[in-house]
Amino acid sequence: MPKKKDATKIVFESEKDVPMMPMSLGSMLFNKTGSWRNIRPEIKLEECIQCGICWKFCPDMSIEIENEWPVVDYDFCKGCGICAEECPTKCIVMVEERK
Amino acid sequence: MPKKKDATKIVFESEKDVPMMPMSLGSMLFNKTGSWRNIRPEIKLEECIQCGICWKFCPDMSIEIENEWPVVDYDFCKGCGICAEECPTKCIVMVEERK
Amino acid sequence: MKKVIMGNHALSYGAMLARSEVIAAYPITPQTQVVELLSEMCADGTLHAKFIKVESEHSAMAACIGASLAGARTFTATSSQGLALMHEMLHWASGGRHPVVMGNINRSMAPGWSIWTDQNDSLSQRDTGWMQFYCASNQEVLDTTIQAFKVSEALYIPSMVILDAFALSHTYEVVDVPDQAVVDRFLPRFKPYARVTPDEPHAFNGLTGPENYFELRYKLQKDMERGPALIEETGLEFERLFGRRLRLVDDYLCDDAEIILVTSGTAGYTARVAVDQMRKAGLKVGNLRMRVFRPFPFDACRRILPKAKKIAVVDRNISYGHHGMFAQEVKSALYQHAGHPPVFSFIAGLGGRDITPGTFREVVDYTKAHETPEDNILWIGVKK
Amino acid sequence: MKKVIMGNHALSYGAMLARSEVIAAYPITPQTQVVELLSEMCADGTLHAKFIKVESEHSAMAACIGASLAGARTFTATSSQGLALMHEMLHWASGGRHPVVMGNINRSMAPGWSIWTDQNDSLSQRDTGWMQFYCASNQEVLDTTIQAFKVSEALYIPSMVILDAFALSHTYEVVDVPDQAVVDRFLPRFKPYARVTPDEPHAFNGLTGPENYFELRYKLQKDMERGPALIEETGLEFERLFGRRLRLVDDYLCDDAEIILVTSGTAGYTARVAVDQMRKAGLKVGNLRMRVFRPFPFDACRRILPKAKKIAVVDRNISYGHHGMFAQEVKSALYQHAGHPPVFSFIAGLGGRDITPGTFREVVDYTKAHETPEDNILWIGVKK
Amino acid sequence: MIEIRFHGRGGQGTVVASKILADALAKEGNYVQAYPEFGVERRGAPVFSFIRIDAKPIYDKSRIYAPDHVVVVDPTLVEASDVTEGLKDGGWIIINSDKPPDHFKFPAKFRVATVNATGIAVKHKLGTLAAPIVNTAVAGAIVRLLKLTKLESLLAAIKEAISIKPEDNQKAAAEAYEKVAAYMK
Amino acid sequence: MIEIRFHGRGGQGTVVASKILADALAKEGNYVQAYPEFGVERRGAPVFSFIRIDAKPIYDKSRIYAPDHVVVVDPTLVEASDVTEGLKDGGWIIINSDKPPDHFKFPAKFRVATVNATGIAVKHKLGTLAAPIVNTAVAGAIVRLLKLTKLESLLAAIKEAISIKPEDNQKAAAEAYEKVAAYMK
Amino acid sequence: MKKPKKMTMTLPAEEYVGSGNLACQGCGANLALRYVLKALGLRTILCIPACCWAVIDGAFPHSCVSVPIFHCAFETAASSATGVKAGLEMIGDHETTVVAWAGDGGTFDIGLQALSGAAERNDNIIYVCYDNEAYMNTGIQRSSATPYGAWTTTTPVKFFKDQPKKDIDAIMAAHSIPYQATASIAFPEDLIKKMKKARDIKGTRFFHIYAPCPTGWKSRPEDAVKLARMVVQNGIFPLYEVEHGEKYTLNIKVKDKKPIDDYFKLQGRFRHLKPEHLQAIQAEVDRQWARLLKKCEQS
Amino acid sequence: MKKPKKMTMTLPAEEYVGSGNLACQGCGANLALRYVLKALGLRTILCIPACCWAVIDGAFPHSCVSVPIFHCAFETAASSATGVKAGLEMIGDHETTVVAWAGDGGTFDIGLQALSGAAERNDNIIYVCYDNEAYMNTGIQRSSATPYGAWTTTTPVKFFKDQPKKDIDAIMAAHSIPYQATASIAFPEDLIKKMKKARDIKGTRFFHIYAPCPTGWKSRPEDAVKLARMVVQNGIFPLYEVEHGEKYTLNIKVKDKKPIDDYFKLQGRFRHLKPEHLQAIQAEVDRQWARLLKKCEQS
Ligand SMILES: Cc1ncc(C[n+]2csc(CCOP(=O)(O)OP(=O)(O)O)c2C)c(N)n1
Ligand SMILES: Cc1ncc(C[n+]2csc(CCOP(=O)(O)OP(=O)(O)O)c2C)c(N)n1
Ligand code: SF4
Ligand code: SF4
Ligand code: SF4
Ligand code: SF4
Ligand code: SF4
Ligand code: SF4
Ligand SMILES: [Mg+2]
Ligand SMILES: [Mg+2]
Repeated sequence: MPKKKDATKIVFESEKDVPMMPMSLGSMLFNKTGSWRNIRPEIKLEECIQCGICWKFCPDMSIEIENEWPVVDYDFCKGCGICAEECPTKCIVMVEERK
Repeated sequence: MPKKKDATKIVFESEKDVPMMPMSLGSMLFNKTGSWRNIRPEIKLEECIQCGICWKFCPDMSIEIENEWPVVDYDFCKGCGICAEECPTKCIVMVEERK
Repeated sequence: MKKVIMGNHALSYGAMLARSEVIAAYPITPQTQVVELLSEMCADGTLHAKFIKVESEHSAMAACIGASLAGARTFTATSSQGLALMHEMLHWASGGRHPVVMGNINRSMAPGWSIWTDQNDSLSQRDTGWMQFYCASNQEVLDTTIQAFKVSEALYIPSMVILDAFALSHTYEVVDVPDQAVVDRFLPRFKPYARVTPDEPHAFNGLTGPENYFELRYKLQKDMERGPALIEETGLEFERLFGRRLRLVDDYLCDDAEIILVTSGTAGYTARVAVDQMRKAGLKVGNLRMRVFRPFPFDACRRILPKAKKIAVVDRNISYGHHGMFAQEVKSALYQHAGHPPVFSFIAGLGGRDITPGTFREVVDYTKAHETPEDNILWIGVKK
Repeated sequence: MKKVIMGNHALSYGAMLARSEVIAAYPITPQTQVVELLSEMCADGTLHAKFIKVESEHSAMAACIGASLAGARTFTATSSQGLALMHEMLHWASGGRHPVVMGNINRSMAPGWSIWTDQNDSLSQRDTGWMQFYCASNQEVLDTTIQAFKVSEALYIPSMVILDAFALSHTYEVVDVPDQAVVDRFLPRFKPYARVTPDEPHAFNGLTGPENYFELRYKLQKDMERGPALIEETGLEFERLFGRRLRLVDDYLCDDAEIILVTSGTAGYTARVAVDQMRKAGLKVGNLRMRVFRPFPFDACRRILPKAKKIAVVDRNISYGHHGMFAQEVKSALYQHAGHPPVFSFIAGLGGRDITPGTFREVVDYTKAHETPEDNILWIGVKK
Repeated sequence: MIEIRFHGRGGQGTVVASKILADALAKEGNYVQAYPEFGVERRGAPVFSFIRIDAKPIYDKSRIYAPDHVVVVDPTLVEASDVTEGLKDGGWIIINSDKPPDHFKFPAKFRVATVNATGIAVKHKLGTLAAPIVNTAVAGAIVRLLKLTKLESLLAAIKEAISIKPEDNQKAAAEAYEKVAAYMK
Repeated sequence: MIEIRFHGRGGQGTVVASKILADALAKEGNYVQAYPEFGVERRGAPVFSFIRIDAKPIYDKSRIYAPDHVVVVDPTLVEASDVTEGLKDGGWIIINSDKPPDHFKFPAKFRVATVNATGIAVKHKLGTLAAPIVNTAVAGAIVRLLKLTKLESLLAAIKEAISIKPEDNQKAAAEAYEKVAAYMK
Repeated sequence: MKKPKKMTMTLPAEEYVGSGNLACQGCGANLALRYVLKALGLRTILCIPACCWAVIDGAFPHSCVSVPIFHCAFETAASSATGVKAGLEMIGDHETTVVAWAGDGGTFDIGLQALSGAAERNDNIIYVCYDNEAYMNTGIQRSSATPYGAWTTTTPVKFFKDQPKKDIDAIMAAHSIPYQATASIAFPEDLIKKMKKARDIKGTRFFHIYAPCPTGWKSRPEDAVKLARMVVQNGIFPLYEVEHGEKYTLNIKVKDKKPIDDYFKLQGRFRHLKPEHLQAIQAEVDRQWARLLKKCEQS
Repeated sequence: MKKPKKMTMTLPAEEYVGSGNLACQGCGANLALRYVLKALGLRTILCIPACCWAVIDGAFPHSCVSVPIFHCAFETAASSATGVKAGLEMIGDHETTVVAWAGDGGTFDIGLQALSGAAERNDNIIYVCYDNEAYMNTGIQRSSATPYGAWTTTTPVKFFKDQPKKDIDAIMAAHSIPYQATASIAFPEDLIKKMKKARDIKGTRFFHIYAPCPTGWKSRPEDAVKLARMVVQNGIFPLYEVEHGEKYTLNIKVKDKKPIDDYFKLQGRFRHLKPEHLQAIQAEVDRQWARLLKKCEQS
């Protein structure tokens, strides 16, 4: 479903472009929810034991796993702090967002 | 509520007589359901033990008790036969309605 | 093949011949025989369909919408209170563009409880975006049901096939039941342009902001406006296959009429009888029976009605605080129009009070006797 | 006492000052603040009422009807889907003559989900026998709520007090909150002519055959027809007590207007701004804001509108398959009328698309430029 | 156009009589309209049903107020109700009864016929003794008396419409058809 | 008529700032109209609110597209969004920030002022450190800068409208009222 | 004639349901209301949704019942009663008992949500469901109270109802309402005793009354009471009460539980069932019966 | 940097809920659907009535979820799903799992009747209720799932909710559906295991998922998972499954049941409660916990 992967917001030019039915044609990836964040998670990988718990509990699919290590996707991370709260080694710290 | 006792069917002459709301003003006693009957209960009082069961189970309040004896009100008795069925001494018989 | 059947069964046969695939319905007098026969047909395999015996009409329409979105042809039937309980879902079916077809037996709205006919139940759904067909005979009920599927599925707009309580629903008439093969030619399988499926995932009917909603609804109206032509067209195709023409309106002796009656439902046929009687008596009266109310047949009305000196609309319904709904819409349709005869707005037969040929003679007597109506509403048959 | 409050709270204050005794309501955006404030008022004793936190709007209206029949003054509030879910019970409230008062926040009907304003929700209830008041300011919301109780209880017909989503419901404005003592003078305790009680047992709303139903409904319409005069009357009494006149329609510069705009709701106030602008530019434009839609103000329309050369109705609603509902009913109201200016039927602002002074300038530009409308519907602001 | 009113009791399926008649008449290209009383039916309570018959399409959908003939399916109704209400002069009053017509006192402007449909039904074991099903017998009598259609059409209609004991029902209809002849002048 | 647009974040209760302003102005017989963005608000997400002020009744119920001034309640929004959209020439851009106005680059046709509402709020212990409540301070600055009303009215309005720590809020408003003066030419 | 000894009357003498009503011959629903009103008396208001009783009562402007009735919409028995009760309270009537009187369809199906809502709020009403196991007023269509195996017009013989009867009593018990009970028209003394008990309890009270329907069950009118007795004695419809959703008490102790066959034989709606069906049903009845006894012991 | 050892992943890796969605920070409902779709995969259709998820998904023409969604009317989650399933069957798709995905309001209140109807018909759908204990999408109004004592905008502090939470699980058990289970977002492995089990069962299946709502509970976003864990460990929301309404199995065995206090302290909606309230609540929790254990033993 290539449509779904499309990260750009769909804006219709005219009613002709609008489908007949109210139906989705694109994903929500254009909506960079990172801008909602007031505090940001930072991972101290040296203390990370790769337990995957942060990934498991991130409500916004914003912990990615890059060659076996957890990486925060700041484009979408809303800064809820669950990862830091749940991290067994407390190696994720929430810091004031410096936008 | 004298209205309720009134046995005559209420027929309105004009919309002026009709109340504003759909509400009852009279009883159903004008409706002589005895005419529905195809079989009629007859009580052989000599065998009656005055147990009151026929009165208890008549769905149409058509067994009346007159000086301690059961009497069928043929104006309304629909002829269901429950009284006869339930009478312990079988002293109620259902006979062909001779209208 | 000719059968003597009741109007409710004419609906069932229509749904069966249309090869309805999902039926979700809830019983209500005077509609029950529709679903009873359909559940028998499903039981004995005459009809290969899923019959969902829902717990309310609201769920009936919800289930029909879901099934329609999944790509199935869906049918239901109801009446009065049941139709009213569906109201929210009626908006849903049209707004979501789900071409459900529903039979509705016209029954007066409670309270007080009434099981007898008038049109307030279906006409108070006139703003929900459904097409509305008013039938006058059991034959028309059956034929219209089949036509409704064709039109609905072409426009992605749901349809209501409407018949009077008892006067049609429980009345046996001779009906020519078309044979399946020919119906299949008229009405091929339902192939929606989009459906809910993992094969091509879409989210349907979701949150729609002010920047898009207007356009979606504009489309709905534009497709509604395609309706009248399409109904005439499919009505002609139907005639070619079955020999019976299905039109927007059924005009009887209107060309030279000085007074044209505007009628609908079974009263629309009874009116013909009155017209014949009055014609014999030398009165130039005609009858325009409106078979379709939504989409409103503007052109037909504007073509036919202005010929008359006076128009007498007989409504078996009322919009409280305004007047009869057919009268109201006929007036607004003719408003801009050149020739612009006075419209007399009569109301008769609410709550199942009988409408007879005499009713129409009374209507015409009044209309003849007055230049213009003395009141917004002229009541016929109220015990004043 | 002056307060800056949102439209939803204006409704709550209205219900509170009217001393509502039973409130049954269910939350829905954008109505929630109405019930939230009312439940607080019940909690802290500001309002002595039973608040029934029902499980659906259908039950909300059912409970209100029951309470009203028991002799209590009842209030509820809802919007869009919730109003639609009540549909069956709306018929019930009017047919049973239960003077419930309800606030409705105009919100577009799903699907797609919309929480933004248009009038299709309330206007698709136009045939249910309720009175309908369309408000343009928070002050009017509060005042109208109080007036609605008075009129409803005099006629035994329920009322809907209607306001636009967000533009009023969530917008803070300065509102003069009248004091209780004076309101009590205007609106004495509810003393129904019949109620359900063992002290005088009646069965209400039961089975009603064709021999009686028609007369009951005739009475309902006749009482509806008493509405306009009564609304003007109570509106004057209200003015004597509170200094604010409540009228059927709010006509602005219509006397010498060549083009009269027909508007309602908040758009009816925005139109005034446009009128002022156009007057400055030398255009003779007026604005008729319809405050009451049911009972339809026939006389007011027939008195004011024919003065104009052209009438431009701007509908924030549509009856699919016909056209805008205000336009439709204005036409039918003027149909019989002598002076008979062309009516232009515009549709704008569906699904919450904003209606601005510019919208009305566009409307007037078109109307000026054309002798008669080129189409049944003239769309403003659709991205074509 | 001929209009007939049936007087029966709830549970007797009076409408079936008119329905069968309709079937039979339709077979010969007639237009028919048959309907029960509009409303609540209760077992034992007096009810009506109606039928309209015509050679051309029937547009009148209003109810029947002045029937050409009436059929009294349940004899007890002759006293219980006014069976002649609205009945046109010269109209037949066809009564299911073992009595001869002159047993019933009616104004001379009406014609009376009786047929012992109950007896016939019982004889052919239709329904139960307590509640015999008399519709087909009644229909047979009507067809003959009013010369509405050929017996064959009626029998054919019965065959199609009646699932339980079609043959016996046909026999009953035929027998009634014969027996009623007596009254035809 | 004056129209002001507020830029804030969901959860900051930006509408409260405009509401308090409205209360204050109403006290002096002004007509006001204050409304939040029409739609779904999410904590942290950028949101607007609006206010209209006039000496005579306000009939325009349409939304505000060309504000006379804008107020940026959350400084991070200066980059995150185009705060000048539709802003009228000569309009004030009032930013909650500890930076001086010239720290922000805007076209010369706009006037810029900053007030450290966050600092003031924190100082008066309004809200939490993580989420200080800056509305009253912001309001103080606006009132002074735009000469909308007397400080007293604002303080009175705060007293009535704010249930938690009314006094501290009043202090915050007053302090902002003073501090912002600097930028007035 | 024998000298009159006193007539035995095991029920209150007063009648509040009048003759001339429109119930069929031998209608169980008719008896059900007759008994309930004998228990509750005149200071009672009935809220009756669409159901046979909406017809039995008679047509405007008539009514066969001596207490006031609010005929309400089909799905609103509970919410209407709640509203009436609230209204009465506000105008100062704290004494009148408000009863929602609905059929099984109006209770198990279309009215369930309103009932559940009232129960959750513990609204101060008595809800009575008279159960004739189908939509009778509309001509015998299946409801979720229709038992497994039964014919109705929407569950034709070829396609008879293949789901068990919805267990409304367990559903209501899950709401932990102060009082609920089952009852049968064959045991009016038990019914009246429990109804009087319920009247004096505050909060939502629920009754489930078994009310045979000769018309819909294709049974003989005279068997109505008999069937209502058999169904208790064979354990298909035990008579018990539940307090606060937990305390179960068996009211009619059945010593030797009867087999179900005779009960089924008397009803046309079951005529098509084969012995194996009946065996299966018997097994399920026994299982449920055991479960109930357990619940009663344990509480 | 340390040489990468394998990252532990106890859940399926695929994501079917996308970022950019409109859920609040720390939304439990968001996690709930994420886990459910990990269990069910792509051949799934969701029927979502009005609820927070109708917004989370995003606005037309966008959607954050990779499986098809039918956004349906508030009260129609079950009936819409039933309809979709029937439609699929008729056009020959017998494989796709149809899921009704509703909040507690759409399940306990306005959608209960449709759910009960589907359960009675044993329609072949999975019904999932994510429970955040109030109407959140409309701004925190009480639902019948709101626990005793909680503040909501319609149960103000002075007048906090004084009815217990409706026991939807007992109600569904009373429907004897083939499978039902409770779950919590703090125990995704358990949730996914049960959801996979349910997928392969035919008939009506019901899930009740505990999904904390920081916005509505006035709790800290980072506590969402913690709260969902505590509520299981203190026995307020035990994780168990029920088969055919009778066979109860406790899935997460809690050895030392924790007191409820900490759980309440973390939530602003309970701030007003006094110690005596908490004691009363604790007592009720213990009682219900005991009842549940008994049910599990006995089956
Ligand atoms: C919304 C709605 N749907 C359907 C009906 C039609 N209806 C009236 S009574 C009834 C059946 C009632 O069944 P039940 O509650 O079991 O009572 P019973 O007739 O068996 O006594 C139905 C389906 C209605 N009145 N309203
Ligand atoms: C008929 C109807 N009534 C009311 C609403 C308004 N409404 C939308 S979502 C919602 C609350 C949903 O609560 P819940 O089901 O618990 O889901 P949540 O929002 O908590 O996720 C309400 C009341 C509606 N959409 N339709
Ligand atoms: S939870 Fe902590 S330890 Fe575990 S993977 Fe994430 S960062 Fe590493
Ligand atoms: S802060 Fe929340 S959203 Fe951001 S990565 Fe951690 S869990 Fe995910
Ligand atoms: S039941 Fe029989 S014995 Fe008993 S009182 Fe009646 S008639 Fe007499
Ligand atoms: S036959 Fe039936 S109605 Fe007549 S008295 Fe006996 S029980 Fe009553
Ligand atoms: S159908 Fe059954 S319940 Fe209804 S009135 Fe007749 S016997 Fe009673
Ligand atoms: S309100 Fe609660 S449930 Fe809804 S999105 Fe926000 S956090 Fe999730
Ligand atoms: Mg029933
Ligand atoms: Mg919720």
